[in-house]
Amino acid sequence: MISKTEITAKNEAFLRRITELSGVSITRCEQCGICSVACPLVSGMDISPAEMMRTVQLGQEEVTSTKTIWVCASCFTCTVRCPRGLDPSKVAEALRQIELRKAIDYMDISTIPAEEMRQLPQIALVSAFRKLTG
Amino acid sequence: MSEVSDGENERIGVYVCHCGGNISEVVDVEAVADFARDLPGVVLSRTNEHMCSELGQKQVAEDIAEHKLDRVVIAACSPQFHEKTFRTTLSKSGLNPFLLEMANIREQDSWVHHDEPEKATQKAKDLVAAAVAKARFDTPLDRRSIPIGKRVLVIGGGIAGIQASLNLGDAGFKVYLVEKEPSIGGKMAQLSRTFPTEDCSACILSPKMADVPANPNITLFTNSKVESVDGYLGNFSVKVKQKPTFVDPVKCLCCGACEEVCPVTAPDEFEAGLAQRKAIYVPYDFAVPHKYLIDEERCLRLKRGKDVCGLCIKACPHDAIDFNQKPRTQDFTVDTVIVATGYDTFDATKKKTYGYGRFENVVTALQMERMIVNSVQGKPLRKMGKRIAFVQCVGSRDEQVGNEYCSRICCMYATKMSQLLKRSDPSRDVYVFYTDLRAFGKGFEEYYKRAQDSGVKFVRGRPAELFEDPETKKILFKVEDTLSRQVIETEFDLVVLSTGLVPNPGTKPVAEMLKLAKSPDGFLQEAHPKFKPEDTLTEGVFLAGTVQGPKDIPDTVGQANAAALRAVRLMNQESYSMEPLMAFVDADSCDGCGLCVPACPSGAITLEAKKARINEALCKGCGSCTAWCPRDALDLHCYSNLQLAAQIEVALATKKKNQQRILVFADDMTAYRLADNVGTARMSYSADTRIIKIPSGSRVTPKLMLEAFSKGADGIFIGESEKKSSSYPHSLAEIERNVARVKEILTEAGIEPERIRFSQFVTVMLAGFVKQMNSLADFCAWSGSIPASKRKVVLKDLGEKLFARSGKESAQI
Amino acid sequence: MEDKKDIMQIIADANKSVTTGIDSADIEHWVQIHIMGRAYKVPAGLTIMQAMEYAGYKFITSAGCRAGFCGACATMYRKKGEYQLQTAMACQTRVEDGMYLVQIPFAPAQEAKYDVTKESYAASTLLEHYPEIARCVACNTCTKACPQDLEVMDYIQDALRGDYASAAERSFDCIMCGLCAIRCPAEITQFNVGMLARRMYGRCGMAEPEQAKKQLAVIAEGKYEEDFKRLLAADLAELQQRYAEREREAD
Amino acid sequence: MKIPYYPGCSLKTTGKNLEVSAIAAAKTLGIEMVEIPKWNCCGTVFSLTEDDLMHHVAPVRNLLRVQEMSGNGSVDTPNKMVTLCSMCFNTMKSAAGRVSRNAEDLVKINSFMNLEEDYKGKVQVLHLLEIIRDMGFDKVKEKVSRPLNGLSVAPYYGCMLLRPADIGIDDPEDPTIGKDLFEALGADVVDNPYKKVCCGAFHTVNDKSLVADLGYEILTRAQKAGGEAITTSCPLCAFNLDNRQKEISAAHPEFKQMPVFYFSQLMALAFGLGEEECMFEGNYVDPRPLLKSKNLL
Repeated sequence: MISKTEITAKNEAFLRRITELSGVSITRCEQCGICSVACPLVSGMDISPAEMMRTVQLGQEEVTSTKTIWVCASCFTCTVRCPRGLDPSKVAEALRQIELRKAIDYMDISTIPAEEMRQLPQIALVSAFRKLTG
Repeated sequence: MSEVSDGENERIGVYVCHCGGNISEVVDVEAVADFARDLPGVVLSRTNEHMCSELGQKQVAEDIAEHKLDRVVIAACSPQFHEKTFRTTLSKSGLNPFLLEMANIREQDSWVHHDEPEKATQKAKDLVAAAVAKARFDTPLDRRSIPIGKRVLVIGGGIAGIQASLNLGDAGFKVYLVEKEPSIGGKMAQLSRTFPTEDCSACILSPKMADVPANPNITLFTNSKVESVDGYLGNFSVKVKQKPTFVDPVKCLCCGACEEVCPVTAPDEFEAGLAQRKAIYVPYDFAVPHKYLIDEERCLRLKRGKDVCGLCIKACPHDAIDFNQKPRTQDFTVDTVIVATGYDTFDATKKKTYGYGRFENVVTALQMERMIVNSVQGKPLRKMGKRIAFVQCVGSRDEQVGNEYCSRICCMYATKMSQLLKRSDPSRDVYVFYTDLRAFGKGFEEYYKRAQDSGVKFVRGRPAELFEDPETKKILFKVEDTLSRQVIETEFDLVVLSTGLVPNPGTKPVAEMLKLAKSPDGFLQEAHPKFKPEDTLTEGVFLAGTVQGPKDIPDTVGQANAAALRAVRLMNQESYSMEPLMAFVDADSCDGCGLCVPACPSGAITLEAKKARINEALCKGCGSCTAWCPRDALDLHCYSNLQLAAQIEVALATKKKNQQRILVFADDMTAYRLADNVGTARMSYSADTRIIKIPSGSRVTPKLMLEAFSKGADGIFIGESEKKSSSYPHSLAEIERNVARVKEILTEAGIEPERIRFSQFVTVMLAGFVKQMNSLADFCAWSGSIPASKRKVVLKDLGEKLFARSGKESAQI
Repeated sequence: MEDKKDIMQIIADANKSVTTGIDSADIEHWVQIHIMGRAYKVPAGLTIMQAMEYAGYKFITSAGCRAGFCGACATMYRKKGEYQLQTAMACQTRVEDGMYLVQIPFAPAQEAKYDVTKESYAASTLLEHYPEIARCVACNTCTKACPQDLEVMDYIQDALRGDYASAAERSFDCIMCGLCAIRCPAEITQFNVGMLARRMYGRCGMAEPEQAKKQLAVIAEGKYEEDFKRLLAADLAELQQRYAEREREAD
Repeated sequence: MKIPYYPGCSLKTTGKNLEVSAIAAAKTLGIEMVEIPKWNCCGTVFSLTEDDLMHHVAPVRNLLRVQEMSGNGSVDTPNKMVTLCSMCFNTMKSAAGRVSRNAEDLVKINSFMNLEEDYKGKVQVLHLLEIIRDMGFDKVKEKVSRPLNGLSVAPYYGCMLLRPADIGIDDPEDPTIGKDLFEALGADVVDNPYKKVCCGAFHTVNDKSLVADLGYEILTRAQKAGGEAITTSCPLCAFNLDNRQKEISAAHPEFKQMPVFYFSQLMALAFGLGEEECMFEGNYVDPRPLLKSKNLL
């Protein structure tokens, strides 16, 4: 089914919010798709990074409920490849922050198995908590 | 030119316009006229409903006759609308047109301060007073005149240079065409077909190439470089250096015997490196001149000494080989110059993720052009395979490689080559991976449709990285089809990189010699993007073809024709007349220190008999030299030191206690017009501002700024054109330097350095202008007034503060 | 209208400062403080705890040793004209004019379940029980909050990298008041982490002290058996008397 | 050269073999790494939102310690610091860049920290590999007493050493620093087309299989290219590529496990340092059989 969508002032406000938060001129994305195929984690995403950029351009807040924003590992491959000099990894971070600042955690730190806890380097935990908990 | 006026005994008429209420509904025009009547030098002051009307102009003419006015001040709208009108009025009345001043009390007063009529009236008085003060020092000026002949230098022998040269030669002008390669023809000679008509590129170009040496008015230098160009419009002296070919062109009959015996091979440039040639070679079949030459870099004898090799000497039946040839230098003088140095293709090895140079099955578009030509001729340069992909925007629209711009032609050449490939072998799979397919030209969209009909598949998405299968050597990549949102993973026999156009590195020295500016994309900047796309800011120098920016063949030819016409337009006059806006020297004050000489970006200042001299043909009137003169000997007509000082003084004279004044120096080209636009939009900003028009922010010397502070200015703002669209691109650096010095001195005096600011503008940054004005006014209000004690010290030992360091610099010159 | 005014008056009166206790004439200096938003005039020089009692508050909890050791009387306050939120022990801090304050009865924190005798002496043990220490942003707010002037942030950092010795030493004087945890933006319960670190360090990291070894031997020999027996047999009156007569260190 | 050294948390635990071998190898080259006193966790990832200053406090606090060291003469490289862990390097350098470019941020962070000394925004964050490159790989070659002849190494760079471009220490698309180093050590260097691909980073905490998939690609590509071992400079990459080989093997029974070295371990080995400095026992896949087969142990 083709879904219908409206574009309203609310969409504009969301775009503005993400633009401010990320510092990325999101409206400049020209949808070349390079970020999508540069991304090493794209196969685990529900929408591609380029689609994420497009959805934010259109101001559709639903993007915050995609898996994509949490799968992004901020590896910056898109950053060094974007022909427009944009930074989708910052956009993903801004979208994560929107959720995390509502005190919605993406991972439950109390469920990490003790055995894993004994092996993991601290940087794994620190970065996971930074990226996935508010 | 006459001397500067002494500013005494003038008879000035002041006219304050109602502008049908536009002004008078806010400003008390009668009060302004009354105020003006008492200003020094003013003999009459009137108001008028519409100054620009027949009646208004008639009034001025009558007053000039009756009251023997020798200066006129019109307080009305912006000078951009009616300055010309009133200058004509003055001319007709027998007054020199440059004895007119205008006070902009509409766009820069009544329209921006409509909510504060009292302040607006005060501001109008100050603006009129400033105009009167300036008028007192107005001098009668003449437009400049330069003799001009009919000789032209064309640099670059590609299609643009050829077209311009042929036009000029046919029209009877003397043309010197200089090409650095051994043949003219440029990149067009290498192309397969031209889009969208699919003419054979070589077939349509070669007759034009042949016409060049046949034209008696064209002197052709191939294998040559322009060593130097000095001078100016009507008098450019040129030095050209021609490399030796080591083959006597008269004796050589192109039999090819030498080539057969030559033991050295080298990549063939014409075949884009896909074939080999010998060290002695003819560039290509239809090269002009069509003669053998020896590649200095490759020839064993030239590299290792005269006992080596020499096989070609023995083989030549006509005794044409001459290893004793030396480089030749030619000097001549021309009146105008056309720069047609063209482009280079983007070096695909810089796009590392695409593996060009590492993967054998990744080629550039130019290589594909050659592959197509050669396979049509039945001697393919290499295997193409069945699956061929074109990857668009390689080196274009890519900030990762520093090229922001669109190269314009790649979409269409890929559309062309892809369908040529598909049509010649329909069993091939040909794909074009693109972001936007730009089919902007005449017949292009139709041509794109033809490619789609032919079965070429266009996919909207670009790969990020290409991989080579280590065994099959096929090229693998992923691409997101951004229309269907699917990631495609695919494999090709051959990938063609649609490389973009970049500035030709050979242009750089030429641009430096001719003092041509670059636009942000690195190509040369035209004088005006709409109305002077072939002109440069150097008078008499024109651009043709891709040196100015990427373009296709029809646009290149069109611009070459236009550049030729622009050159003819100048050369067909016997002399050339220029505005009087230019620097002049007070020879009595000049001590010949020479600081100003390197400061001039146009090279208009020379030292003669220990005095600075301005070359009137070269001076563009920016005024930045004035800041470099420790003795105020350098000055600028229309904006003289005396005039600016007087304007500053009176603009501050009416300031009362607890009031503040911000002086805004606005460059004529942008900031002043921007301020007008703000008025037209009826926006408003602090009424404490007083705008003073200048040709460029670099005209405001540190001394003038400091005088302003000493006389009561609370803040100074300098508005300047954005660098890329400025007539004076060097000015920003000058302003930065001047402002930095002033800031130092203010800081030493205990005055907040933030009181002086400058900004680059474009004429549409209305909100930005308002914000900047208010921000400075707020800052000054917040900081409070500057104590008189601090104001006093800013001018102390000024010469030393400003020129102590420069003095050392001058000693080195 | 008249009725309404009365109601307003009642509300206004209810919000007026309350001064209680001894005759105001006897007191030379007065300060005004705000306890949970309500203004009180209290004599200058009192501790926060004394001032609250002067104002009529009764401590049935959150008051222990009254000597700055037990950590029960955690307090937060702001001084007049300052934006900083200060933390202190109510029994140790004197009131100042214009102070706004509140008692923190308890810092909610779940103590991890562990058995020190069975835990591995590895860096990961602390993380395993308190993974949230990896959320520390090094903002140092905990250190600023600590009434004992401990380097709380630094001991959490020690804990994160598994430096038990340093964590134990830096947290040694912790009185478990919980103020660090209340202020922590990363929601770490520092005092519990410190406790675990000290326990682990004490068990696995420190050499066993000589005198403790000796004393344990003495106990094992049965030197105190008689005393214990006597105590266990004593009645309440005797125990009360013995408590009153016990040897005490000077306050 | 005496330079302030920021270890980072993991180098005291799972990445101890990186720290020990690097300090020893650096010492051989005349670089004395002086541990910064009272350093704190840098946060490991640079916060990417414009308005978030809180997460830059931690790295700036460390930079301030370096500034203090520069002032008290305990090092001879004023306002410079060295890191070993790629993540710390990236976070610290990014934060140093942000506050040096943005005076307002610096003021806010300083006033938040509210310490006696303000951070002045001048510290330059370096990775040990950069320092070695600047010294010249010839100098490295001079110190080699046990050339790694016959050992085929595939350098792996990961993300944080290369990207973003203004932070990375090498060309983000065509890094060569590892190749140059290991060639100087005498090893055979093979090119792994996946040398720049992310290892999955922190997803190792909540999505092991994702990390194992990436690790499988990275390792098998290196093997296909002829690599017998790969190298890294990051304890998280090391964990994901080394320890997670257990998970990779479970998912791909045909997968052959391969050693993952820290660059510094190979340096220490080639410099002839002992097992205590090389600390191979800290690696999950034991590299010693491979090294023995090459007569390097």
